Amino acid sequence: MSAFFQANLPYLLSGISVGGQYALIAIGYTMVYGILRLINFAHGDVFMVAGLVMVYASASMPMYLSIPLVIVVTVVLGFAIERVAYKPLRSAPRMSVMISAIGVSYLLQNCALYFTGGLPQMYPAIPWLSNSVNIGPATTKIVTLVTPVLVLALVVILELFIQKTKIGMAMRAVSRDFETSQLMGIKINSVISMTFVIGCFLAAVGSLLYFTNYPSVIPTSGAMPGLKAFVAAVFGGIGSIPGAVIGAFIIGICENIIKGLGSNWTVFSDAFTFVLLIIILLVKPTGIFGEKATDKV
Amino acid sequence: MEKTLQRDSARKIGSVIAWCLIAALYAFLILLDNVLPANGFTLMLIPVLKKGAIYSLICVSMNLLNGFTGLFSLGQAGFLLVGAYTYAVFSVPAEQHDAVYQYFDGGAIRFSIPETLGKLLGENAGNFLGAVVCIILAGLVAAAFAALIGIPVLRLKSDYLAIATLGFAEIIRAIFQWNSLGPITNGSNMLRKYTNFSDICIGSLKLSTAFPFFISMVCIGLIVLLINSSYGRAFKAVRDDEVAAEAMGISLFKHKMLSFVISSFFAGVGGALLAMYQTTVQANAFKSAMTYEILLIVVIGGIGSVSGSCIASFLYIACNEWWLRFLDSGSVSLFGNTIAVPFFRDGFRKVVFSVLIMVIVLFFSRGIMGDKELSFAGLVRKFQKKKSPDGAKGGAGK
Amino acid sequence: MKKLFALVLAVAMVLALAAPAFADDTITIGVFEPLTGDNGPGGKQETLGMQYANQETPTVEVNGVTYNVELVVADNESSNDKAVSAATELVAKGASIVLGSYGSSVSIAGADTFGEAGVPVIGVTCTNPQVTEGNDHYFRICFTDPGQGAIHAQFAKNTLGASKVYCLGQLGNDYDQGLLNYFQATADELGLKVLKEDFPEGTSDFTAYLTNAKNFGAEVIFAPCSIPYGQLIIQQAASQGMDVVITGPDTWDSNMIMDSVVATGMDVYCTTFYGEGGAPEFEEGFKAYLNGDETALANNGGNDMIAAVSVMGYDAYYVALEAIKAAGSADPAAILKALPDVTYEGATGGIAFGENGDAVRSTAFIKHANAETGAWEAELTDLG
Amino acid sequence: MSKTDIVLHVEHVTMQFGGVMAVNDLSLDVPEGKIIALIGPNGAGKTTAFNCITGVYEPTNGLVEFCGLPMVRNYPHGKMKKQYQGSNADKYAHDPAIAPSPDKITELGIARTFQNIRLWKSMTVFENVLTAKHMRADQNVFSATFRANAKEEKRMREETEALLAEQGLLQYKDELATSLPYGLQRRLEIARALATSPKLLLLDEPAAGMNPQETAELAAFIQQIRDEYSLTVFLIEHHMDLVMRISDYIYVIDFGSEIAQGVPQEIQNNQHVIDAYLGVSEE
Repeated sequence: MSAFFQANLPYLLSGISVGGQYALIAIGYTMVYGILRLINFAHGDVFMVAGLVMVYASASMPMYLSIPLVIVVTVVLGFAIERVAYKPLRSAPRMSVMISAIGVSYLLQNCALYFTGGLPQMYPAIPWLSNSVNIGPATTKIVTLVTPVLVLALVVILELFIQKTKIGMAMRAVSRDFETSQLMGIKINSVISMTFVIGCFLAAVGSLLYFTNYPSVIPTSGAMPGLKAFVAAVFGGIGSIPGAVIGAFIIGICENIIKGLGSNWTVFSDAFTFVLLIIILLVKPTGIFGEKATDKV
Repeated sequence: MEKTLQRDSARKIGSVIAWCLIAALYAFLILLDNVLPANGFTLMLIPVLKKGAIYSLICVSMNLLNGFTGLFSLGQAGFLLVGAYTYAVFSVPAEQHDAVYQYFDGGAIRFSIPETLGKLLGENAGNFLGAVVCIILAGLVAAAFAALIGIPVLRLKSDYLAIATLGFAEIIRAIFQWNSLGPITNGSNMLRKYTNFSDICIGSLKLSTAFPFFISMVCIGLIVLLINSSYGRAFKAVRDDEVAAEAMGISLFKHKMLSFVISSFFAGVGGALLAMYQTTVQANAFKSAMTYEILLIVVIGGIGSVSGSCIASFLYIACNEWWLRFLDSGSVSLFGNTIAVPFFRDGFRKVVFSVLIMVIVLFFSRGIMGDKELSFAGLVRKFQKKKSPDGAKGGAGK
Repeated sequence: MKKLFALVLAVAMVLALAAPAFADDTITIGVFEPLTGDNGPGGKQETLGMQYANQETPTVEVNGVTYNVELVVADNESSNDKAVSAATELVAKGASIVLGSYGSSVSIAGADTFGEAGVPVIGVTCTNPQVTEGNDHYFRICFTDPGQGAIHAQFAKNTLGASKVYCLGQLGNDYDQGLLNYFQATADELGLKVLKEDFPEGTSDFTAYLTNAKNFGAEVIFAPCSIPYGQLIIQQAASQGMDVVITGPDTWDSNMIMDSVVATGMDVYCTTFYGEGGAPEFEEGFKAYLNGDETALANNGGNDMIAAVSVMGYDAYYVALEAIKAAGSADPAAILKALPDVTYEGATGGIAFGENGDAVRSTAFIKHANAETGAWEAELTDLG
Repeated sequence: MSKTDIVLHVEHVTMQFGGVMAVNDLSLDVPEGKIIALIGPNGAGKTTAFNCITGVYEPTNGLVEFCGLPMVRNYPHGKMKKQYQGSNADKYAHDPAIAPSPDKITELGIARTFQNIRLWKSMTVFENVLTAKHMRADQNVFSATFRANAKEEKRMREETEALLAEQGLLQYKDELATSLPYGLQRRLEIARALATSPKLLLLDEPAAGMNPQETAELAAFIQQIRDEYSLTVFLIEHHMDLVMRISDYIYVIDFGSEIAQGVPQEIQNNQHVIDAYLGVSEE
């Protein structure tokens, strides 16, 4: 038993850590989807940009300045994307908005490519978070342990925010019925902007944790975590914040267990994520916590 | 009465013009391959035309699914991959197997369809027919994959369908890269040395550019015939209103499946052509980014417009691989003078290109053609109207 | 709005068509390299070597006439489907001979286009045997994967004294998979125990793989993957507190890998085409070039450490000049004919073409990354 | 009424959504050639009942027979078994459930219209009707693509033309369906339903949003098509006027349950119905 534990604890640990990072991105996806019914494909790239901003910021200023700067820049970026690329298409068909999102994603990646020249950028070591620590047989960075705790804390705060505050209530109303909320005098645009601001704030925090663990930023760094996080959001029932978090942890852990299964399986660690997703969708077409959508006839 | 007469004449003139243009196009393509001098312009024109023709087919096949049936599928890259691999696996010549499948002892499939046919019919005919047979086979295998995938995923709606098909494309890619299937797929390594466009000729007449046009045109023609048939109308009914379509006796599952399988068939054909164009195939290239690229072309052309997809394909490929390349070079040479431009360096082309795409998506969200089609009969009618003001009054209704 | 858009497009077209207008006294050498995409960093460094060489020797004398040599770069985007048009662009711009590409698969993908046009190509660092095999017009000045894989296995067994090696490569990348394959072949002969695993593209979390390595009891990790993955593997092995030696392929000979080593103190080796200090004159000149050109410095990753691929690019340029001189003309066909007999004593050693157009090379270097000094230390290994 | 004359027979149909009984133990008969109405206040469950009959929803419990043959049948099972609050739960549990999709039901000969008009918006008037004939055409995807069905296609087009002429829509045939005025869209929707060659026509609030004159015209129109196409009509309606004028028999439901049935005069004077429509005073 202890040998088994010894051999497998690292997989579990890294699964939880990865899951936590996916969760922070997945919340952004799920909130935007809940309100706009839009898969914000650019979200993963916003995450990557946050990483790059940190690289450039930390080169010229101390850590206690660059971290807040990263968060501010990311939030402003998210806000700007919404205003420029999504707002004008509010009444357009859903596919147009989604394509606009793909376009933004393409643009962010290409801009990153242009500015970095495609060279991998070394992410700075954040003091304390980057230190190594021993847990039983496994050695890992402190950030691995901090991530799940931070995620849970943020989710609780977010849930309180959504349940208790006025703007949170407005968000819930908008996600329930877009048109009616508008008629009821809710300022749709500010609610949507708020959603993007929160989503991007979490993406910025996520990028701090993620890149501390995997300190190499390339223009496509955001693509895979973004896709996984999106899968996690769908898995948990898109639109549901607890769903996204649980989905992210399940996917993170499963993926790492697969990698530990033996060399013939590692090939399918990504594919397995999708297999899991498809199975869930077939059994429960709106994800674990998703509300059943009824088509009014 | 006069109105109908005029419309008939317009249609006749239009179709005559269309056929003449097609004949002229093929004449030009054959000249391009055989006679025209190879200078900077024609050399670049050839690959752009080939790839444009192939992408036209791929985009039209995606449009059939996303534009005409309203199924938001993002699995196109997966079906392209299946088609490209099927084509390549069955057309690598026997003697090249040891070289191509260098890590898998020459692979499991040790014959090539073009070669086998070549022994019976002579090399040129064998290459031509063999390529066609392999292309059809590629389509069929892709369609078979689609039929299997369609059974579970077509029950899903909109975004969920999109993400499930995207997932399946990734799964297909992982399977094709799997080392255990290496004797067939060559694992992570590329397939090469199979029959490609430059092997297609009649006697000494090279058809390397005309061939992809021919196949694409036939396939797009078939898709257009389908769209304008009773089934095409049923697809549009499903797109416009699923509930109403079902209530009018149109089986959703059957028609979605048909559209999915047919679209995948043509995507498979497109994949095979792409394999011929690239002269090498590697699963690595068929990522979701490829699907997004195709989707963007479809949107730029206009969702629900076949001619729009074709025009957009040629424009997109030409811009991406030819006209905008100078943006990367660090300088512009204008009338013999080379001017260094500060922003022009590697990657600038892609930035400009993505900004262009955003402009199109935001300001011309209906694309080049909207859901209209380019029709010569329509152009002729417009011309007739301009010529006779009476006609303009009479022909108000389209 | 629409009209404006059309106008912009039209202007772009005119500019593009006006571009290829070179005078008669110029010989064009094509550079077929990835400047963007996964292999962008390496492609850029390789191109830098050629650009430096071109700056150093911008002319060539053929039959008593001095010609200017112009480098034309086409970006193949590390992507096989863009390789065809990039290759065609070089042909269309009248390249007499082409250098490149970093990354074997794009080289193979572009090979047929050059072959049809009859333009000879010198592969600089593409190590896959398939690049030159069956391609009479493709030559190369570097060693090949079978040799490299074997060196690594021998190095692990004989020099590092390992008995168990964990191999990790990217799924779907033929470069990684090829090297692993040759490594395994030699390892089997030597009696090394090997565990081989693949990671999917876009992986950033390698802890599970490293745990597998740990559970396997690996003493050496051989990871023939690209630089970003290499960085992640080194850093995560360090943060897991692993006590292993990590060995990498020729791609790892880069300051970016060195940065990670310095940051973590891991024990890292890689193969390379060039031993440090092998050509002091070149090194001095190249460093001066890098420091004098902001763009070049940025393309090199922000510092003036010399990558082996740059030296190879530098040598390739001179081999091309030798070939042009030997051919006595800028005609691709003549150059192709003259190429097999060209020999050149370059910064990376003597270059001559043997069977298949591959370089005859008897030595390869294995470098050790010194975490304290931040410098590479070269060891010479017999390719035997 | 003898059993064979009954086109549509609904028996103990219950539709429960979670804890809400949308339709509760509804039983009714629609005899051949008659016009039968189902009325009730807003939210009474009329459209849900329609949806249960046409296969959009699978009823929680009950049986629907079409021309004497069972068409839809279900009993509370799975998660519903515990939650079910209705009656007759065991009555159908011995037979397997039947749940055909809407298109299968249309194929059997039941066509419907929708409360909120659902025309195919990108199609012309002509195409809307023509497409509804797709199901009955003798063709497959190959014969259709390669135009081997030219005869069939020609027949469909002629029939469509004839149908449009009969409905007075021929002059609009090339216009987009959604560009027609509201009343004509309703008429077109009925024409489209007729194109599927039904025996039974279900009309979901056909007079919604119409003024009295249009309503009167519609009444005549419904009777006319019933006679011309020898149809049976089953309709949901709000307009008492229309219902009283054309119905042969009326069922009234409220809160999912039947509260009255009878010929128009009986319903007009039924106290339950009046209460349901006007609200019962709290005395």
